[in-house]
Amino acid sequence: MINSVKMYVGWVDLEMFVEGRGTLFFFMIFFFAVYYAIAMLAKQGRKWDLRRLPQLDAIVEGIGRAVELGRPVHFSAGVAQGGPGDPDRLHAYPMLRYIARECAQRDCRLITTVGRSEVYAVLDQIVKEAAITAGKPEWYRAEDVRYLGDDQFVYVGGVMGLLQREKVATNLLFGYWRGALINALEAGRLSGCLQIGGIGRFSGELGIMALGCDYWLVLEELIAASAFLSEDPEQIGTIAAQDYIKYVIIAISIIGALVFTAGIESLYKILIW
Amino acid sequence: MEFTINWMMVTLSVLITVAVYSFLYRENMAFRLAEHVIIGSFTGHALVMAIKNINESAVARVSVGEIGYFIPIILGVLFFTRYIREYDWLQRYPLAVVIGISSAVAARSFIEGWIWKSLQVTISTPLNNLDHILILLAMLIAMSYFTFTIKHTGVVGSITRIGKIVILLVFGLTIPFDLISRLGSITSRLEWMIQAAPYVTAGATLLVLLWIVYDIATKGVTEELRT
Amino acid sequence: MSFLERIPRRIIFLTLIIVVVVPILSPFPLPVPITKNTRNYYNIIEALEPGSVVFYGTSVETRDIEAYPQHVATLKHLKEKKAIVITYCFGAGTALGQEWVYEDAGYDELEYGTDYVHLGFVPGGDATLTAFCNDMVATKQVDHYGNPTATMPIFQKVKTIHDVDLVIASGGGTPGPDTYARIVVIPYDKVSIVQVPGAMAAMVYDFINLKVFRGGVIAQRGAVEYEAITGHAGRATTTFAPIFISSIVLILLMIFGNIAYVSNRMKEGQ
Amino acid sequence: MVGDDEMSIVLRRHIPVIIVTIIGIFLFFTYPIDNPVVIGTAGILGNWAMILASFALGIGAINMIVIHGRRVSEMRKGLWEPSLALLITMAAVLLLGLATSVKSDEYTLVYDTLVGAGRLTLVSLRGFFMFSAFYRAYRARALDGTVMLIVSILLMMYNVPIAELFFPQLNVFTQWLLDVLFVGGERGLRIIGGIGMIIITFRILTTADRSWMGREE
Repeated sequence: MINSVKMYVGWVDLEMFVEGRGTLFFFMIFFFAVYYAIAMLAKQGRKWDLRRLPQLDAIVEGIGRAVELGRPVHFSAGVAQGGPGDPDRLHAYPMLRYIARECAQRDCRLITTVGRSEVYAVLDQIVKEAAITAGKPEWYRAEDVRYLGDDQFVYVGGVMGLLQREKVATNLLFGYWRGALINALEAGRLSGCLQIGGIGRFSGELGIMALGCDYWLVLEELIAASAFLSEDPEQIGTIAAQDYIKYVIIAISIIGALVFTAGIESLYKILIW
Repeated sequence: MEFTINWMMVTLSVLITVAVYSFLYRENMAFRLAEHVIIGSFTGHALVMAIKNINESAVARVSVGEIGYFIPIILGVLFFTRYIREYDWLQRYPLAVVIGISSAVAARSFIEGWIWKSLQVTISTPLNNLDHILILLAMLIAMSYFTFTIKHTGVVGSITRIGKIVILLVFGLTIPFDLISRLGSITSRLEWMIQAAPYVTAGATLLVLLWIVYDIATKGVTEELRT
Repeated sequence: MSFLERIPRRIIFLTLIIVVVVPILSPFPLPVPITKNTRNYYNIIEALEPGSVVFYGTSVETRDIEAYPQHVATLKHLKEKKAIVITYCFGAGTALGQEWVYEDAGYDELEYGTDYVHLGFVPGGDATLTAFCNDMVATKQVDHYGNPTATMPIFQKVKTIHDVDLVIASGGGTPGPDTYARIVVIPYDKVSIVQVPGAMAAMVYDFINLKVFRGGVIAQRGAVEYEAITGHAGRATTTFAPIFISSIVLILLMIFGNIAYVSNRMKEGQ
Repeated sequence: MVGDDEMSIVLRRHIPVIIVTIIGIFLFFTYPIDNPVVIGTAGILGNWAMILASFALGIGAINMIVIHGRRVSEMRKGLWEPSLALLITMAAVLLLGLATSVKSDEYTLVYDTLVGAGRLTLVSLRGFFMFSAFYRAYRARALDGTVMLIVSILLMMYNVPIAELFFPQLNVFTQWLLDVLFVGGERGLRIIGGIGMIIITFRILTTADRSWMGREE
């Protein structure tokens, strides 16, 4: 272990790190460097041919179904636990902007609900702006962006009632979902909705989503989907960054495991320094 | 059976419980009332806690002298500018602060808790027996499913195909654990209802059953009931 | 045959209500085989000599059907083994819950301060637990009931974590079992066992594989098994019957539902 | 006045985005730094977020009052009664909470009756819906669905003592699945989850994703 001798590497005083998070600091810098390099490349127009996600076409198809049936689409941005900036909530904003614009153009009623007040403030702006850019400011109805209570199950109770009362045709469950997900999914199934959902965080609800939804986007698929829907070349470029970081981690895992099996523990020591 | 306040409150909570359970048949006025009462009273509770929180952690600190806490109070008030037409962009400042805080605080715990810890465990398990090798393989194959820059065709396609199966296997192995505790919550809920107010429960359930029979009799077995 | 594939949801809900209500109205115990983790958990406590010290991280908030019966059965077993118990809680709610557990496990017959001590809520999470391991009395001067810990007979003998023979971790989230593992079990290499609700089972399997915890009572199933071995049929056993029957009914429904589904697809195929 | 126009664009769009970047980058990269000032600031910012959340709750409540108030005033059929109940109970709990302390017996009794019971019932509905989802959604469609179905049945027989009574070897296989494939697959998903969460956070910290702001101008 690097002992307490004052050791400087360039400008970094190695003493200033919390126990066990030294190498993590450099990994964070590396992670950001890879991301930023690819983002800049993408900004200058570099293109990657990325695998197309079928679930995105399902969303457009779902809105089409709602227009045919003349029934509303429901978009949820999740329950109360995560904050407005929680990484598992951030994918909801570009997706809602795309979906709201799509619904506005096709004159399809969109009901947006959320279980957290700050997020409600963001969603209201997004839906209003989508109506303006779609050229139909009067499509935006303040009553269709609803805040249903800062608790997971109080919120899902509202969603369950709403799905059946408003006869929702397509149920889009995104944002930060936890244990109450199964309630929303089965209430949607009871009222015959087409259900598309996404969870960005690793949690026990991934299986529930795979079980209850017709189309589901999990983990990095959802992060990539929200990049695709943002229609911003820089963000679409960052999907490639996701892959390159993955390749690096796969490399570290394989080399690390082999090296450790061979009895050399230095790589492990560096990692836990 | 003395009609104390307590008894009335227990009866009301049993009635709300039966109303919520009536959703299992279909959405109806009883469920709608219960749903709106729950949402309304919870928001009232949340407002009480919010006011208490603002007093204790902001106003109290400022009065004691920590001037720094004046900033969140001003930012908090800026939230309400959204109702003034030409100044509604001011609400972006409190949102920016909150989004900056909650995104970074969560992200930094993910990079350590999920990526770094997993990497540390992966490279500290020696590949000396088949199980450890399979654990590493399962991990890498599951990760391969989430690649976008490679086309999932040919050899890569078969690997990602197995990757999806491993992922669904993990899903299949997480859900049943939850099922047992969920079934447990039904048991404890029905147990509470039966023990707290047996007559009210019996009466309310009978009422719901009669209403279901009446509903089916008048509307016939609709398509919705067949799903 | 096609009916089996498309049983309407309302019928499924109705069967579940019946399957749950009937055992509640007339409860009956069940023969439960014992799994490996519960067996190891039992053996480690059974191997304790009288007077050995147990550091017990508790996590009971209500009389639920998972954590509460696990804690009551464990304490009854420790009482039989005449072990000295020190309970430590991460939450104020769990400190209150632990009072009922002591009552229901019959600990009011024992002598408080010599046979067991309830330290109650210790705020500060990781940092305080680390300090506590080095010097118990200095970190927690006053126990849950307000008595000073320095003068207690237990703490004349037990000063630091080294004087503890067994660590029992429990909890439904963070701080929880992984906190005890990271701060108490791994650094001081203590003999340790764990008890968790079902939702936390996946997280604990990793630790059991790494032999950090040598035994585990997991979910209500584990509680029912442990109550069976120790012979104290508690709340877990009486409320497990509805789950046991509904699980069997569900497995049958899933199997036959899919058989009907596959056979219908084949019929349509021809 | 051109200056005035530029100034408003900077105020409206650039400064909020820069605030997110500054706070985000600071909190993210100082996580491993063991410096009391840094940790102290992180704590203070955490308190700020909590205070702002309390303020924002007012907006949520106003939204609710406006929507349900309009339903009552327009006497919408089948909707105005529940909306009226919502407004009355919200006011009742709010006034009672302000009048007596949150820990008083009356308040907890009212809260448990109006919210506690109903909320716990919604929690228990998860059991019903999972039960029916297991039956209806678990279909042996293609290989993936079959794998998930078989594995779940195996685990259910492992959890509830069915396998033990009839065919104990099944549990050995299930235990192996849990110890090997599950641990490996879960670790892979955990890493993937981590990568996704950090990439999407970087997208907002490097001002690439500004959709949270709504209007672009």
